[in-house]
Amino acid sequence: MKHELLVAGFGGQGVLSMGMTLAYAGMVEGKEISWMPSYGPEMRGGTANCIVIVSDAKISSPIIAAFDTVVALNQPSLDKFEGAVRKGGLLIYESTNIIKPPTRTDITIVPVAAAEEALKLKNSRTMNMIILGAFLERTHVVETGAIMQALAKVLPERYHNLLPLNETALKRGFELAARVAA
Amino acid sequence: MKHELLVAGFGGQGVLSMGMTLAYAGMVEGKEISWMPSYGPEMRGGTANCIVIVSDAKISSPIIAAFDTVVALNQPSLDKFEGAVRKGGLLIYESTNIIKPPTRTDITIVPVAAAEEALKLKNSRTMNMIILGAFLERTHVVETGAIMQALAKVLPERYHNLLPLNETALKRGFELAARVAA
Amino acid sequence: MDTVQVDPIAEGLECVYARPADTLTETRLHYCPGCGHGVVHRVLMEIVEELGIQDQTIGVAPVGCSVFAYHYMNIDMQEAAHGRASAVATAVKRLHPDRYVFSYQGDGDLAAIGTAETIHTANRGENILMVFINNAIYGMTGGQMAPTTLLGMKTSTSPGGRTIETSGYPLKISEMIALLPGVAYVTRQSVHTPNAVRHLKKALLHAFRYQKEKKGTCLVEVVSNCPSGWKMTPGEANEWLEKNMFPLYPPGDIKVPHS
Amino acid sequence: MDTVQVDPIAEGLECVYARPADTLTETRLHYCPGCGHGVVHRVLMEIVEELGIQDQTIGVAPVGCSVFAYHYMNIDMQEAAHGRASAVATAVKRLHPDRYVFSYQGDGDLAAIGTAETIHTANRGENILMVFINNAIYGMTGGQMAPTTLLGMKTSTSPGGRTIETSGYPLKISEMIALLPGVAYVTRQSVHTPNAVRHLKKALLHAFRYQKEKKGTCLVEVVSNCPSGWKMTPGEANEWLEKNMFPLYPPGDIKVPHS
Amino acid sequence: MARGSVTLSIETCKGCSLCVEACPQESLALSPEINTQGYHYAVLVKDNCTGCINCALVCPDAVITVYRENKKKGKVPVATISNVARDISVTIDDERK
Amino acid sequence: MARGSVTLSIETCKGCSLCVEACPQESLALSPEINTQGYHYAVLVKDNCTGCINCALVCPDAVITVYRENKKKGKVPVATISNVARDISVTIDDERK
Amino acid sequence: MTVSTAELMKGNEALAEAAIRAGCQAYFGYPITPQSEILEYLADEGRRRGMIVLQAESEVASINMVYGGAGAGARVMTSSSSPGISLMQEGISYIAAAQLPCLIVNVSRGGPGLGTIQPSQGDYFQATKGGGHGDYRLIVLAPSSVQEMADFVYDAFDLADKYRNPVMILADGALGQMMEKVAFRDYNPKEHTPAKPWATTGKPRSRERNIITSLFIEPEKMEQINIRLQEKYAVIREKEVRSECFMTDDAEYGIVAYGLAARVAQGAVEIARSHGIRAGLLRPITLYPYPSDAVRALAERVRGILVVEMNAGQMVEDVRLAVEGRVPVTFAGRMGGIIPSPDEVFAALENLTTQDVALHAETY
Amino acid sequence: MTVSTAELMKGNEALAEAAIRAGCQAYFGYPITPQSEILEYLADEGRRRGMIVLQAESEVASINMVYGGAGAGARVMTSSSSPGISLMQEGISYIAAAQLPCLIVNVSRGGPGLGTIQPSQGDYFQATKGGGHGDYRLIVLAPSSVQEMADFVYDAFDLADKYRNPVMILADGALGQMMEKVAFRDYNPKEHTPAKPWATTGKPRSRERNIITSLFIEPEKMEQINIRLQEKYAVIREKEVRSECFMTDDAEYGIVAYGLAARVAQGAVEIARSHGIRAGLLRPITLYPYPSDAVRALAERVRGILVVEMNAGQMVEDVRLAVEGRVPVTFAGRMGGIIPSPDEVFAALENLTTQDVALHAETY
Ligand SMILES: Cc1ncc(C[n+]2csc(CCOP(=O)(O)OP(=O)(O)O)c2C)c(N)n1
Ligand SMILES: Cc1ncc(C[n+]2csc(CCOP(=O)(O)OP(=O)(O)O)c2C)c(N)n1
Ligand code: SF4
Ligand code: SF4
Ligand code: SF4
Ligand code: SF4
Repeated sequence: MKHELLVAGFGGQGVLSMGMTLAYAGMVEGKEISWMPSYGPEMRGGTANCIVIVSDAKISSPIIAAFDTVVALNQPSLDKFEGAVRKGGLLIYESTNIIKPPTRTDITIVPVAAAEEALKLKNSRTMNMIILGAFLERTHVVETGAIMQALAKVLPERYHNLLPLNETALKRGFELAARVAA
Repeated sequence: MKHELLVAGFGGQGVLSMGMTLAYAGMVEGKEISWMPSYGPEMRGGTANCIVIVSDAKISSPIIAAFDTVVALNQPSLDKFEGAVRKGGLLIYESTNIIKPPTRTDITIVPVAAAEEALKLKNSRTMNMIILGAFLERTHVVETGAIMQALAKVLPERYHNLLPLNETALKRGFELAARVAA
Repeated sequence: MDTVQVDPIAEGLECVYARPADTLTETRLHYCPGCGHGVVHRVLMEIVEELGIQDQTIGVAPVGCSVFAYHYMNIDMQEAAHGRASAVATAVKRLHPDRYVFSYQGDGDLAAIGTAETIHTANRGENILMVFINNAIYGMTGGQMAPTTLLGMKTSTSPGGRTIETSGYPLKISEMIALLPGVAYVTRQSVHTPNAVRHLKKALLHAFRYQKEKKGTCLVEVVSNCPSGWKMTPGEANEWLEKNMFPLYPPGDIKVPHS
Repeated sequence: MDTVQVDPIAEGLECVYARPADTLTETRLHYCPGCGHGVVHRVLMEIVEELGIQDQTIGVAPVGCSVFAYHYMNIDMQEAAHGRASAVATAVKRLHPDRYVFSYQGDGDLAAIGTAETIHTANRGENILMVFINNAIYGMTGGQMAPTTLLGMKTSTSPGGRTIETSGYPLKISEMIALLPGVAYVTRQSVHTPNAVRHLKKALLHAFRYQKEKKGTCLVEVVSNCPSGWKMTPGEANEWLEKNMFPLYPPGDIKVPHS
Repeated sequence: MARGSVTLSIETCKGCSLCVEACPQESLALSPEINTQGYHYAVLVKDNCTGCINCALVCPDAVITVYRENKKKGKVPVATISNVARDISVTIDDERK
Repeated sequence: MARGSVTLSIETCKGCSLCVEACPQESLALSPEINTQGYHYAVLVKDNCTGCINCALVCPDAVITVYRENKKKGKVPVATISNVARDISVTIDDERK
Repeated sequence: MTVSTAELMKGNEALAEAAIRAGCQAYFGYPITPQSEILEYLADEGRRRGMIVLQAESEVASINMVYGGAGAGARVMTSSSSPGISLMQEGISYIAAAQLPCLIVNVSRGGPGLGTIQPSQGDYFQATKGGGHGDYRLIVLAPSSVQEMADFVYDAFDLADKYRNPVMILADGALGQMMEKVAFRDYNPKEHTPAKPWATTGKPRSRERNIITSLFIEPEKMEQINIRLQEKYAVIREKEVRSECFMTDDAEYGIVAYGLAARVAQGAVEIARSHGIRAGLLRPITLYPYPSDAVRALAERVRGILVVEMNAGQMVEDVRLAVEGRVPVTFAGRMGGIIPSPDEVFAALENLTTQDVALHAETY
Repeated sequence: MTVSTAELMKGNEALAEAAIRAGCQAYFGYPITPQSEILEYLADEGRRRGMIVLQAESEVASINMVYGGAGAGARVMTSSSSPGISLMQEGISYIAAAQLPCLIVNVSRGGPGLGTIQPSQGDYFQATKGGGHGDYRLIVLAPSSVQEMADFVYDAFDLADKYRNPVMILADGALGQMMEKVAFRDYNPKEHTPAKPWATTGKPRSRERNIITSLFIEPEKMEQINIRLQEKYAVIREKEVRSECFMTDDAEYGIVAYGLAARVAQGAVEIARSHGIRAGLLRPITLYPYPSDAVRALAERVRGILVVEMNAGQMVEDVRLAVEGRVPVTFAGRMGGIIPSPDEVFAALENLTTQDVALHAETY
């Protein structure tokens, strides 16, 4: 098994940490991992993205041009990376922020209104967990349990009270994705 | 015709300018010239030397290991460069300063008491002209007239009153060298 | 919350402030929200526009957050290597003595890696303006300690707060430079309030005039913020600045030319 | 002229001055006749010898005429790149805080190419001694202008005399450095008379003591001569020094530690 | 009617709030909406602007244009020029003029 | 007999004359002879040396050793140590002693 | 955070952690993207664990502090990225000449000039041929994974001490920024750090003074120093060459690539194999000493060699020097901070296999 | 002193005089032996004739002033010697990336480190492969006489302006210090200096602002810049290669040497001919672009090639890259500031002719 994922969005949307959570979860499951951020003059806003590869075997190139899955959290990211999904691959996008939806027909497209759902959870930062849930529902790259263990690792101690909320968010994501016709 | 000369002595003895005068004289006679100083941390005393090549044809290497003539103005220079005279070549040394005379037998050796003679001329700076005279007497690399023209060029205007004295010194050198058995 | 919709011109109002249209380009500034760099850029360009010297002004950008200054300032500009803006400006000015030449530099650029160039440019009395943005941190590279970082201040390379033992004292380079006889004018300003901006503009105008009068080197230090590096909101940052930076870096003139 | 031949010991006289035999090597100094470097070397090594700290002292030589200082000083030494002696000394001291560490630098080395290192070493308050030989010229390379060259002074790169317009002002770096809070002691001395040498020795002793007491950076400037670069006899040079250098570089303490 | 007004360029605003804080009239606020850069941009929310230009002075992104009643009904100043320099006696005479 | 005397190392002297100029007794002069480095070296020419060590202090080449009558006939000091430090109250106590 | 089992870490952090574990006593450096995490990690974790960590005023100061620290007998290091490394060239030449052991890390980015902060291999020549003046060589190690970012730190310090020679780890921004699993090896610095009787630590009566210098004003002496350096380099060339092969045994076509580019090239080899093309990869691990013998051996087996670099073609010269015209050598690279994709490399490989590439083909 | 007929001058002075005559408007530099005469001559004669001559606080400042001056549209230059040139590497990379025309003179000396002040060719790699970071090239001219020290200055400025590329004159201390006859060519700078509409001179309304920069933060853009640079270098490699042959027509053995070493090698060829050995000399004049074709052509005619350098063997790599194993290539060099004598070189040549040198012989 090898899954190659790109997550892209605004700087503040938790793009890098969503990728990192998945990477840690892969670690928990004993998989090979590579997490590659697109780093820029970081302090400034603008877009950010990262490539995460989770694999049973050693990973050769951590940089690739086409992905099994692309997650796009804002319009510029969608515009830029829609074409980078492999034929037959998966495109998940945050449908509250994105007004111009993707147009490809040779891939699976899953819109997730994660921002809206996060508002319902009263914590906008859960948005990326919702998306991650949706991603897992579709790909089963790692188990939810591994994600929760990863989160315990990624989140500083003082935020561990948020773990249950994140678990809820993850599940919401599962549900939302399951609702979209495959 | 090609003549390869090394002049060596203390920093203050006019080693470099003696070589330069010869070089300019060569120019005056339309010859090819190369003047190569051994430059070191210059400000300090110690020894100095220069290689002068005067030739009818274009000069290839301005750096050589063996010379037609070596002029040594102090003991360390003599000790260091006695061996650098080509077999059959010429070694001129300043015999007032040098107590341990050269020992080679396969070259012509011309001691010149130039310092002593310079005192007689009441100008210790004429010492190198005396030596140059001796050198020319033996080698005729350039004409005395060319040397005088060169001096007019090398010496700043304000010292041109010294030209006659230098001419005298040059002639003394001629005489001293002529006196040494060839 | 309702927004008020007015067409001021239709209402008979007259425009009393607009961005300098000739000297500021349309390009969106890449700075973080609330960053003082933008204000200083704008004020500088207002002056160039108001004095009508766009064609006579040559700027030198540093390496630092303001590395892209030439994307925004609509004048001829050179982008210097980190710390060397004043050396670059020196050459430009020597070759074009009739031009207004300024360098624009951060504290890492001007007061760390560029210390030698800064001091010798000033010591030669090069007839240029150095605009020095002191935000007490390396913004561009992600919030490391600068020579001007305050004691106790936490940065990514002084995670426990700057200590004298490890990193020495905050460097008051403007005061040092003011000692040099070739230096005409040294002043310290800020941009954290409307009035501070007014004063900065005045100081920069002085500096341009002194350059015209060939008085020597002018240095305008701007005590500025770095909301990202300081990990504060822009508003908090400006408050913090006044409370913590001003005691060590008090605003005001440090040296003015004789008459 | 007859020389007096005496055997002082046979005459019952006792030795009251001899070169420091342990800390100065036998090697002939390569300096020009009359050059002040030799005196400063000797005085430094007298101190190391008298204090019995040969095994605790590490020196850093510059690039300049004193590049060979380690041929003469019989202590562990490093030869730094031009201008970087204080950076080298910083590292040595940080790794061996219980050692006495000094750098020995000329004006080109310390005040031109090494300006950034000099200032930041001092600003960090590195607990070292910087011995700064100010002879207002680049001796080693044949007499070029230094940052400290006087106005009007002729050197090989200011053949018509140093002018403000082309080269700016003589740099009084000791005064600048004294401003820095990390700096404990800054003094300006000379070696052109026996009494000046006595004072220098005293100043250096102070500096070693302050280092022991971890007071911070000490800088001892020695206004010195360069007979070769100045194109004077040593005697003339020392006179010229007093007459021309002292007005700008007056001898005496510039900063002393509290208590 | 207000004595002054401002216009703000939605897309260049970064929502730093400095103008909001600088406004003595509390005329400005951040919009709950975001622009295409993802920022909550500043908007005029009260009709009490005096045209004091404080907001424009502190805005790092040159977002704001300020208008004011013209009391001395003279010629309308060129819109691109800040009036800050008016307070200031310093000028440079340009030889070319 | 003189109250003091000096010895000079001919080969290390560079004939700079600074000692000659520093000597208040005019006891020193440069020799007309040169050493193997080509320098006219300094020599003692008058028997009036007081052992004031001025010459040794200014000599850049550490050429000179100075001797003096021992007034307080105590123990003879170690010959390698300059007495300059004697005037000076500054000392560093060495922990190892 | 003294980890011992595998951790997920950024390359920069893994390198910094390994430096602490390798007994590095002092770090001197100046921030620059994409490697500031090294300084940041050490300023935090390193200081906590007793390391001297000094943020210098510049890269020039940093490298000269490294000189001083190494000369004083300590294990010391600096790190920077391309422009900062350029500023260190004088200091590096001094360190090499004075034969001081130390570690210099270049997490390089796209040049020339200020360029970009994206990963690049544009500093190969500078690292391997000597960007500074004079005849000297660094030992250059090129990691290609986060694990090697850590592992090579120990090797670097050991080699530095063994040969009294500066060692460079030449990585790139991607290796510095990416996260992978890393495990830290058991390593006791005490067992690995030789005595340094030549260091300036204060001269006791019992020994001659120690001098650290690179100045030998008499050319005869300086030539002797150079000869000794060259002899040392000859030993290093004989003993310390490292490279790695991937599927070269039966390869008809060889790729030579190092660092991150080797990872990409390995991806291309996998693609090629899936297309039935028998490709193999030779990865130089030491860039100096260069694995010329391995390249030559490869050239004797294959029908053509493709060199892949994230630059305009630099290592390709060393490959051609080893191949000496035996088989065609072609080059594929991306510049200015762009990482080629495995597909691109595969396309270049296909080109080599299908086109009628003339012998001695120019690489550009 | 506006000489026009032949004069006897030091190489450094001849170069400086030529710079004035070539219309160099500004010189920025810092003293260092063995080239300080350039600064000194210009501080005197250059200033008198209207040139801006600034003794900078360091080589780092100098090269960045050159950047500023070149960016402002002037003919500008700096000069230094090996350690000083190392300090300029960051600035040089910036200049190359920003495509600024200027002249950089390296009157090199024996390294590495502080080394010695005697002549050397130890900076060949640094000059030709790029001592700074990133993929860039200098045009490198190697004079071998005082006359060429002067002549190449004009060529250097012309080439710099033509290609908007920094040009280096790579000389050595002996060429700088020796005196030979030199005549200055007729040259009117006005006729040779192209318009520089890209320079920062103050932006009139009539044109867009001019920007001098080397920063292109998007890697795609930076790659485009690099591609343009590489295309420029390709043109330079095609059009500007220069070399000179001496007695190679009937040569059985070839020597390849540049600069002062070529003079020595020519002496060796003369000795060889007098011994009946048909030797010839190929002298690269441009070190970049390298005369690979000429070397290859030589290799096709001779039975072996001897490379002579005043270093440990650097250009020999470029020779081997051109020869690609066709004939044995051997190397003879002296290091650390020592100039080989013609006799020594002849001895090395004899070795090549008599010994059974294996093909693909290692050069060390
Ligand atoms: C030679 C070199 N060293 C380091 C860097 C990395 N760098 C870029 S900007 C910067 C410092 C920025 O700080 P400052 O000058 O204070 O400006 P700010 O970003 O805070 O405005 C550094 C260290 C570089 N680009 N070049
Ligand atoms: C990087 C570098 N630049 C320049 C030089 C040449 N250089 C050697 S010493 C020196 C200056 C010497 O002057 P100073 O520091 O005043 O010492 P002094 O010789 O007068 O004692 C210079 C410029 C060098 N060795 N290295
Ligand atoms: S990092 Fe700091 S200085 Fe840079 S743009 Fe952001 S706020 Fe401004
Ligand atoms: S050149 Fe000057 S500083 Fe150097 S040794 Fe001679 S007199 Fe002393
Ligand atoms: S100050 Fe400017 S950028 Fe900030 S919120 Fe107000 S209008 Fe927007
Ligand atoms: S001071 Fe010293 S070197 Fe000078 S003349 Fe006297 S003894 Fe000789």
